[in-house]
Amino acid sequence: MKFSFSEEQEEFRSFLRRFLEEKSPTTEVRRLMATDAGWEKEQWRKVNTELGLTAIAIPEEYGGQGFGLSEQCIVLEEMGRSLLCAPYFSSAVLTANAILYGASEEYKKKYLPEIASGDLTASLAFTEETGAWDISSMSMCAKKTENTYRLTGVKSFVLDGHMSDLIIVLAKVNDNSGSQRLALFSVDSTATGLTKNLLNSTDQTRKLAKLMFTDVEATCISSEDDVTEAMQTTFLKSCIGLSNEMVGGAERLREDTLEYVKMRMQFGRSIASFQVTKHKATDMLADVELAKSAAYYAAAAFDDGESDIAATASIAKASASEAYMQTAINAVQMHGGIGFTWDNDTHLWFKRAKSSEVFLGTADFHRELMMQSWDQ
Amino acid sequence: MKFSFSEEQEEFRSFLRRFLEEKSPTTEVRRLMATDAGWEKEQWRKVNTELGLTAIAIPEEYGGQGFGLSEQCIVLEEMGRSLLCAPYFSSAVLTANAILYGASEEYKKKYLPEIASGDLTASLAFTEETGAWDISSMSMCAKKTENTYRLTGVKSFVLDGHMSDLIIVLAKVNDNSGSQRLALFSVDSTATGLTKNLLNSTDQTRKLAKLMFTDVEATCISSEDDVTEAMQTTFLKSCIGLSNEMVGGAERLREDTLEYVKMRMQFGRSIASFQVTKHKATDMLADVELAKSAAYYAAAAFDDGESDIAATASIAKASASEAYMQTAINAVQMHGGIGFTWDNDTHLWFKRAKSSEVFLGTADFHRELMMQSWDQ
Amino acid sequence: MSMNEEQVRNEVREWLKENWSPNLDLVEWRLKLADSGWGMANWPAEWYGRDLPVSLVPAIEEEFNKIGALTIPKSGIRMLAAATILNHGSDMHKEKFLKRIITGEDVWCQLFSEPGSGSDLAGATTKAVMVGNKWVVNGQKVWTTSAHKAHWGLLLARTDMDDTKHRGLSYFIIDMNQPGVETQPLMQMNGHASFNQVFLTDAEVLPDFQVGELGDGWQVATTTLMHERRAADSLRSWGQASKGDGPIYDQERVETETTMQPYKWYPQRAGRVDLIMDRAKETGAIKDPAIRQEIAKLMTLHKSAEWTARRARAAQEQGKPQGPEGSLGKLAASNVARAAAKVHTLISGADAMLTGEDSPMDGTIAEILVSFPASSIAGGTDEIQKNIISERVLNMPKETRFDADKPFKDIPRNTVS
Amino acid sequence: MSMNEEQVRNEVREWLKENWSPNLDLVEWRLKLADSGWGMANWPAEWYGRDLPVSLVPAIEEEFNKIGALTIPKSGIRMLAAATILNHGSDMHKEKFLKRIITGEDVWCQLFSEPGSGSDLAGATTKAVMVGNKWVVNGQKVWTTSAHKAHWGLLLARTDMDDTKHRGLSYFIIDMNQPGVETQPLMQMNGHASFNQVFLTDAEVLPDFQVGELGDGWQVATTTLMHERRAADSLRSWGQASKGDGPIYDQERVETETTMQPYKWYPQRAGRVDLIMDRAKETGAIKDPAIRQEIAKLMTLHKSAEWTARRARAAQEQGKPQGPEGSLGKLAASNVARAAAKVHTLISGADAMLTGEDSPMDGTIAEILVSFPASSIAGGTDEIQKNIISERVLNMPKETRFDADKPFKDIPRNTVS
Repeated sequence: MKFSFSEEQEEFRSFLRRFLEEKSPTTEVRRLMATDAGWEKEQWRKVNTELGLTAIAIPEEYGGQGFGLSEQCIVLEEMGRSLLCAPYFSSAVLTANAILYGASEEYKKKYLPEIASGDLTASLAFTEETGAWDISSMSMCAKKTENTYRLTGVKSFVLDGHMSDLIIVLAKVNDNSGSQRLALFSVDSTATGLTKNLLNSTDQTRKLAKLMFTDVEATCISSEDDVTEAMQTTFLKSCIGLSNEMVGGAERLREDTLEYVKMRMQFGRSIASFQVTKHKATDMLADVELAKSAAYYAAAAFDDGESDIAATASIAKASASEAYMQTAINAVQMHGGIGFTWDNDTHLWFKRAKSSEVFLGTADFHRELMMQSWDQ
Repeated sequence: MKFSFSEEQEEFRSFLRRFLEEKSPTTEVRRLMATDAGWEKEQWRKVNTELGLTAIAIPEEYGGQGFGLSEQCIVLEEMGRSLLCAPYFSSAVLTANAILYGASEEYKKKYLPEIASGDLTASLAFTEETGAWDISSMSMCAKKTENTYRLTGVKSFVLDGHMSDLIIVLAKVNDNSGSQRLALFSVDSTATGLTKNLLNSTDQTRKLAKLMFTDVEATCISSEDDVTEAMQTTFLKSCIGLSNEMVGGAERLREDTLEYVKMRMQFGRSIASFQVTKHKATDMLADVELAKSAAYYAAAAFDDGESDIAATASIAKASASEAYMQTAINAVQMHGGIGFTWDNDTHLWFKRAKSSEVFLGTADFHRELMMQSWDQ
Repeated sequence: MSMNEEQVRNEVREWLKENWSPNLDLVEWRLKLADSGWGMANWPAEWYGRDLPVSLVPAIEEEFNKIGALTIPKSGIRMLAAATILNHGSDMHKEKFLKRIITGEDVWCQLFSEPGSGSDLAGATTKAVMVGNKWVVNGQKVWTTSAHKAHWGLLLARTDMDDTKHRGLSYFIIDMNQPGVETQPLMQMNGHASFNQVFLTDAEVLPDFQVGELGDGWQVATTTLMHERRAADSLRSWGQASKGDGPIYDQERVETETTMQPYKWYPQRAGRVDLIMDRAKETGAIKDPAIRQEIAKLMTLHKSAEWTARRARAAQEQGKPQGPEGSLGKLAASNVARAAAKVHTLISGADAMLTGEDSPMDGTIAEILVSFPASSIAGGTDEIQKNIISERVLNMPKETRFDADKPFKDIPRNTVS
Repeated sequence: MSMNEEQVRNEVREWLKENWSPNLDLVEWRLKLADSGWGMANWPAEWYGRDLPVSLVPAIEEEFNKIGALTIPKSGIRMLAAATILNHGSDMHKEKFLKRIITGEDVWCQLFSEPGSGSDLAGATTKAVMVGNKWVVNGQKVWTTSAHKAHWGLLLARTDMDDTKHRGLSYFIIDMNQPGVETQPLMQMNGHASFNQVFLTDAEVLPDFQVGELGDGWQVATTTLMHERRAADSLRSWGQASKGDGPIYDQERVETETTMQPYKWYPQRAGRVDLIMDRAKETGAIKDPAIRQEIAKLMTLHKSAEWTARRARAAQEQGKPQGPEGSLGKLAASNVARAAAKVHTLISGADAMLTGEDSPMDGTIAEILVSFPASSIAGGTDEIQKNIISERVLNMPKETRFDADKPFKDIPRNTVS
């Protein structure tokens, strides 16, 4: 397996990093995160149009650029680094993959090109009130009417669900044969009976919504087949994507903290000259680099079709969860009191680390998944 | 609850410490641990006669001194500190308590005074080949004959079982009513059908034996009542006792290591002057002091009849297990290469820490016990 | 119980019988306490006290509590001010300030920390220069609790740039109600603003508001800091106003609430171990074996820390010299807070992403998750704590000083940030 | 594949076709390798090599392996000796030593560490004094692998107590078979004795056995140490002797086994992560949810470390400058070893108390539990590693030196222990 970024990939990353540094400084992040929407159409369109970010991993036949998960993970890592406020993970990762793996050809053709161009934003309504990413705990069941379906129930922790144009809903269906299967449904964000509540999230850069469905009209977009496996693939790719986003944030925090301790003086010397600071900085380096390796490896392994991918994705997520949170804790600590203030930027990533720690499942949950995949 | 050592207790401890420093320096420990027996009758009798250590916690009515667990824990802490090679934990803790709580009056009167005087050494054969301290996993069942019982099966990890005069065995009995109960049996160490194998233990100061019973004659020493509760009390007291023994060893390692780093020079300065060494030494202090508090508290709480004693005993054991092992790892590390050599004494406590970590159950096992006692 | 204690208890009881009434006004009552010396019985008889040993104070307070009589407000910076003034202040200071500290009429704040000197308080660069017959102060202070409500500030300022770092500081009492003093709230990452920044621009201090000698500021500040550490140790017992009906109780409740306002999130900062078991049961997380282990690890740490504190207290009560166990509380508290935040996250799962009313327990859980990092920073970082313990308790060599002997102006320091 | 590589491969193949035979004696065969330059093709053509870039060596070795032809023994201290001699040695040294290094006839050892200088190798106090026309050496060395079998030792000794620590050292090649050199095995806590102590009492060295200039010893030692670190990184690939039938293969197997003897416990030192899943399944521990978590934590660490090493290798192969990921291997290995020992303990339960044949896997598990602490000490402690990474990779300030500029005799140091 090739396990190194090519020169083109490195160039793309550098370009993207500079671009996001310019378009999404923390002043801009703070401005957008304070709004209910969490992002701005115009600003996002400018970024996306120039770089084609939503298109990158969508196959060419559906209007995308046809790159792999590795390339998309470069985008996610840089977004995690800059905390760009945009409906990217929801549309281009969660929902695009759900459609790509779970929808019928008709709906892939209908939705994917629009998501690729950025004209359509979409959210995946998967988790319910427990927030568990685990199909067995799902309860929503679609009711079949003559030509269409009706949805009733609650989906929660839906990323960007308050703002997306399109909601893709995962629900059970009672087949004629009496057995149940999982299916995907599309719901218009303005549909009658759909109530969208923006949840108060600690990480203001990651907006979550609770969607309440009362007999909402929905179109089934998956084929007759059960979408469990498609959802599993969507989940794996999303975990790998999130891991890369997380290591981008962790690396940024680590670099900023190192810079701060080098500049800060106490007791007549740079605090970077204290041995304990030096060792802690080294531990932080090790935490982040090991998590980066796992995140990069998982993306490459997915693209290469490696067989142990479920365990690998969980390793990446568990590793990134712990490394990011630990880095954030160390970052606040090494900044001292100033790192605990609102005006200092450290808390923006600290909160992102906390929300990423549990989003798509905690490290404990993923460790159990690893063991299940190894001990069958 | 009184939670501080009295002046008399402190004096007893000081006296005992000086006494053991003199009688059991590591040269003596190394000499004895290399023997199969692991201890010497004459040497042990001298120590025990002068100080009455085996008598301390046995009630006066059975020839003991009638002190509490707190006082016995001072003895254990100091023994853990000096690694005294003696059949103390087996006789005066495990077996004495099993008899005290589980045997009928007749056998208490028969055995306890002899154990108190030190004339009789005894081992408790509780665990079987899994080494689990958990009655439900026990399989040995006594067969009733006319006047007596017969035992067949294997008991393993029996502390000092290869050398003790008396073996007290825990086994099931089929009652006439058809139900099973737990009972205690006494077996003479020279009984026919009993094979005693000394196991190779990494910690040479803690000798373990495997006892194989083939139709061995045994006397039932418990009353008609099931001894499960008595064994639970024995287990709790032993866990608390072991915790105190462990913190004694951990404290000694910590002190020796601190002394070593203060004396050792590298790069033209004492290695104790490196900030990382200073912080590690502080972490070691915190580990050991917190574990000491838990061990002391548990002993006092037992003597005071506190209700949450099962969880408290498990906290003490879990805390001591982790603190001792962590201290031992740090001690080797801070000694550097020299700490990894046979001639340096650090490994004696390192190995004791490792064996104590699992003896009477790992920290994980005790954490689960805690939760069971809180979540009923 | 010693004879002495019995005597004192009798005296207090008698005095209270004659003087206490729930119908008094709060200040009026406290003036009686000041005059009689029963408010701060361990203070000098000359200054509103009775020269009694501090060990008798709990007995006295117990007598007050028995009949619901109010005591004086032993919370906040005002007690640090009193201790400092009693130790180093002039008679004028004692006369002017102590009584109004006892009555609670004056609010005080502490102006030590600066943006450039957090762990290194003695590195303060705020300058006091004698202009005409007044000190004129310029600089910026930070982490100042209640600065916006304070009447008086305890100020550490540099009076000599050419002397060494520690000798170039002097200590002042500054009037906070003057044009040169501007306060600004400092918002924390948890959304609270418990502290202020204070900007001093040509603020004035009269010469006889200097405490201690010129250049003795660091030494005087040490007294304040020592009392601050003690107060922090007993922070938990502050927050309770006496229970009782009547206007004087209402007055005290208002006072307590105002004083405690900045500390509202402190229980969350400590990790709220008290909520763990209930939360685990209520969410069903207690059935998850991996979470059970994490809960048990936390409880082991928490209980061991608690028992360590009890052990230290018991030894102290026996009059033994302080053992190493007495120095570990703050470090252990940081570890407990961090571990508790982790376990609360595991228990809450996806809910750990939410805040405010969407968060479990109306935001309490969310507040824990963004407050715990302050435990290992506020009042001396874990790193500073470990330096101190290794040097003072373990007698390990001191860190080499790079700032001890030269003139302060030659020591490298932060540019204003 | 570059044209150059193809050419080289063709040449090797041709040469092997003409020269290789499994019926040769091992030394005889290696003499052919020395003469032809194919044994160490990256060495100078003048000295048994072919001046080829080191990047072509794997291709050459591949051609050897294809037909089962043996290569030269690239293990042990002898390769460090060769590298040092090639860099700093005289022509006499090259002539006398290099050929017998290639044939494997000479065993070498390294005499750097001393009881008083473990992390601080440059603090060596073993003295070499010129008496008449010979160097006379006195002192004690430690951690010397294979000293009892060695013909030659690489010796670092102090030749000037008045010069600074680093300038007062010189580098020698010492004949180990002389009366003044006494070796004694050093037993470790795991029962193995992989190392020796070497006592030097009036041991002699001829003047032309000095390597480099007088006072350049530290600089020369740096070359040896750099190659030692590389060798340690590739330790795992050493142990395998070629598979094949015939006397020459048997000869090589004996050689490999002898060389590898001191390293037999190294896999256990590293924690044997490879055994974890099988042990967990076999004991049933895998059903314990708490142990599952610990296994998964260990595997996460282990895999991340493995992928980090792969990432570093991939970058190196692409010719990129080394990133920070390349410096973390040793630290990660310490963490893995420690975590693995903990998990093996959990899996083994009471069996973790046993050793030898009573221990699971015939003592392998027991050996892990008393060997893992060496991971974070041998070859540079974790603490030294972190110092180096923080200074070289993160560009943080260097630790203040207390021993740089003064005469060595004035630097505080350990009394002989």
